[in-house]
Amino acid sequence: MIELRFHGRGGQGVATAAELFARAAAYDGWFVQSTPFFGAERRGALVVAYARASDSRIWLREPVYNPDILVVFDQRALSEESVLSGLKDGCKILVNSNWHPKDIKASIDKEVDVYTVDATEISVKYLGRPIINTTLLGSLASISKLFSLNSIRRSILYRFPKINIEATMKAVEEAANRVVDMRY
Amino acid sequence: MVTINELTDDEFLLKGNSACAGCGATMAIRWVLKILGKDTVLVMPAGCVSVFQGMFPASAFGVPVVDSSFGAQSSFAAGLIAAYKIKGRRLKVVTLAGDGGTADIGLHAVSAAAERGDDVLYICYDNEAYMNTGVQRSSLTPYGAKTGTDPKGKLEWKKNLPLIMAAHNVTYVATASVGYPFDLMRKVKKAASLSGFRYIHILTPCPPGWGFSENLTAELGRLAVRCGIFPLFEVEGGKLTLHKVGSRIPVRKYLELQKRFEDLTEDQIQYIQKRVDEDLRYLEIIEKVTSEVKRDG
Amino acid sequence: MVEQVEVLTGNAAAAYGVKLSRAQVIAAYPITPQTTLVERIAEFIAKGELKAEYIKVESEHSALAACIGASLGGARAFTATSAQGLLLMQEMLFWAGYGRTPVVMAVVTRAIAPPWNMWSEHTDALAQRDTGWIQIFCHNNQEVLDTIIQAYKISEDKRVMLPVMVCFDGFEISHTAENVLVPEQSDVDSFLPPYNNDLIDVEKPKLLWNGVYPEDAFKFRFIFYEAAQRSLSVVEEVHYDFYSRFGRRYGAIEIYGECEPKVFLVAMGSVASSAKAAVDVLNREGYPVGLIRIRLFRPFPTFELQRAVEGAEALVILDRSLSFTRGILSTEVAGALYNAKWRPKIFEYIVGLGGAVVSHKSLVEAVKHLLARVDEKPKGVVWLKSEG
Amino acid sequence: MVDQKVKLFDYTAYSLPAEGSAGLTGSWRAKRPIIIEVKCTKCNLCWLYCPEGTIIRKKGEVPQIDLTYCKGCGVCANECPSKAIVMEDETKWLNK
Repeated sequence: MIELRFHGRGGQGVATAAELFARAAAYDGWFVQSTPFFGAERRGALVVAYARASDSRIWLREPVYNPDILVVFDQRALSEESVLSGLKDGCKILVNSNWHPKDIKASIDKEVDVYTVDATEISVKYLGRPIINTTLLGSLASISKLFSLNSIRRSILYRFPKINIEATMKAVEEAANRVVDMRY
Repeated sequence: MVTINELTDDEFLLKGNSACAGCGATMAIRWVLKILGKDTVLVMPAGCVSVFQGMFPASAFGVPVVDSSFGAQSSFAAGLIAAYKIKGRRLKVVTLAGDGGTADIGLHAVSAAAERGDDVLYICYDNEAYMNTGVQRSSLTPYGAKTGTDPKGKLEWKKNLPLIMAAHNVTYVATASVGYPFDLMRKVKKAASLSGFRYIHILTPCPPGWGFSENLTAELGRLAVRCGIFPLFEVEGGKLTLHKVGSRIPVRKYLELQKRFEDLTEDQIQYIQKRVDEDLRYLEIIEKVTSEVKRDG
Repeated sequence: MVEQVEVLTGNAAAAYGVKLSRAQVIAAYPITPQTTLVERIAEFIAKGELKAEYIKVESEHSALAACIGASLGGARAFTATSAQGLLLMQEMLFWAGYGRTPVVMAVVTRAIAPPWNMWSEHTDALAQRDTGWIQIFCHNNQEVLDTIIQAYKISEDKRVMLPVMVCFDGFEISHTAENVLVPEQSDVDSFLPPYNNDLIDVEKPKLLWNGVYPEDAFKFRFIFYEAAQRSLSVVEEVHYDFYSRFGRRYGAIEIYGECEPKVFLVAMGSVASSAKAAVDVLNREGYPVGLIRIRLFRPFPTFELQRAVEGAEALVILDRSLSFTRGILSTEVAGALYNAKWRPKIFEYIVGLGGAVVSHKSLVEAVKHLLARVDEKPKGVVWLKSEG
Repeated sequence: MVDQKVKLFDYTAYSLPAEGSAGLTGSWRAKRPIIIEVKCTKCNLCWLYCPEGTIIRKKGEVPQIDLTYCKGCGVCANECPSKAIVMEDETKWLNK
């Protein structure tokens, strides 16, 4: 079972990202689970959401304590103690940032793989404003290999039938290609 | 207009029920049901009516009735209406409740029903206190009236529920009194012909509760209107129409027949007279204003 | 029979269940965490996917009152609520129960205030165990969808005619998205015939629920009692019928775990789900532990429970509820086993109140801790604190 | 109309229409109304105002008061425009 944790600010669509991920993974045959943290989601306040993908029915009813993949919508959130709690070696951390992943890894003392992508810049280019959650899914597809871009498309359309899917997918594809792995 | 000859001989509130002799509520309900006829289902909460409706296995009603808990009548009715709408069944749903059931414990639901514009005729038989439980004060008990819970007389003025209901911009609101049966039945007939939320507030004097001799029920129904303490009016399409009924009489003539007012001081009687005159003046102004403003209701 | 895979939250699964059951009158008042359920239904109606009347009532008391009215009018009625809303309904709960109106309600369980707390706890639903409603607890989203459909079939069965509460945990199920198979409407239609009710008939006018003298009242309560008794077998029948059509097996009780257990965890709802994860870990490490998941809480499946526990040394009851000094599930289990041939020791644990996490690791640790001392006498209620 | 003694114990409790649901009026009445036929103009207002609906209207004839259920309230007497109804003390008929 793969466990993911999504972190960001209220209003950035963190919970939606977890759901979109889960649906996309389900389309590609996984048993999935996605849960928004049930705090009062005020704009700007730090929020978290959880997701899981497994090859058998998932029984867990608890937060993701030790994520396999950490998705961080806002680089500044990394300074929050809760974001990096329960971090284990081998965890893949995807950060929406224009930094090189090496510079972010420097401040993390665990044997983790950090990836960055500037989802803000990509989404502004294609959608005219920062749409972090759908865009980041492209990068997530590349580093997790849990679901295809086509499944993301179906998942986004299911949730947002009236969305400009072409422009959205352009951002997703670019984010999939331009995600930077710290080892390179 | 409704005339006596056009009224059916059918009785939908059956004789030999357990209501008190001279009960104003049964008087009014009998007329209401004669006008509405058999294709009617009543939704009734706790109150006098849920007592004189009879004990199992007998029902004093010749129409289907659903007893609801106290205060939930409008919501039970809303469910019935929705069911009949979706199932395409044509049946008049009528809520029948007392003053307490409507103005106090059920106000939240009757207001919601009015705001939703439920297709229901709401009849409030107002005997001005919780009579079923032995005369306790309700918000529609008049100022100065003695009840079990206001042994020295109520200090607050009677809440004007008909105007509150009218403020919901519903299809039709009317007040009526057992003292004027033909006026009452005309209004019920009119309301039955309309759709949407219609509210008729009927003064139903209560011999034991008000303390008057049981042959004067209709008489008091008239005096209440003529002395101005219970004015008759209709509100339709946002327009209020007052009914003048013969010459005005002093409130004293009405109050002195009732034990519930026997402890009133002279000052209190003066206060009631002044307040009744002001309230009538207030209604006349509303009548004038609303007659100028055209609203399609 | 093609079932479409969806990823739905528990609330969305419930809404699909309502839609597939062709509910006709929905009356509901919003309350977290139930809101996205009734919103989804409103969306189905707005999009013409569900032909129903949605009554926007002004309180939960009225929500259920309206459902009772609708049911009398022959329409299939639905409502949903949580904690405070459920408490505000209590007068109407008895009314629907004793009045025998087959309403189905989703209870998205939530802790009762004060203090304000919107996370899950089972006390709200379990505190209504005497109101005449059949109560079924679900532990994942597929089960929620399936149980709503089954609930109408149980509720409207002439031998039963009792309302049904379909309970599932707020957030841990209601807001958690999972894979859900959505049955075809035509298959559900053949499983669940339309509902009607002819109590209100102008040709044979009846006065419903007027006063009854004591001796007659006693008899009417017995009639209710007989229906409540019959409902246990009807529930089994409906489960089997559902299984034969949709291939998913549900029972009043579910036994989970690979081996002949020496110790059973006993739990409901999302706590049972976490318990399954714990049992998986324990069984992998060779511990003879299983789970008895109580799904049908009212009528309480005494006989099935007595049979299920045979051979076990101890029961570890995980109560996400509190009745003064004990968990409510524990009192029911203890009562059900009192006269049983085989009576394992009972260890009562209070877990997850107020929405506290019931992590599978904490359950694994607790069971291991207990197994070492299973022959000691149980020392009363233990509060299980959950760490990561 | 339903026979008082027949109790229908259906799955939920309801009752059926019946006159005299509270039993016969019997001792309920202190006075009884008597119609002075000669004074009666057959306007039927007594029939209208009777809270009990226990006055039987007859086309063009003097109405008949069904004393089985009359509670002796006297509203009819009070409302009769030609004062054709008088309330007599019930004891007068006691020994009959």
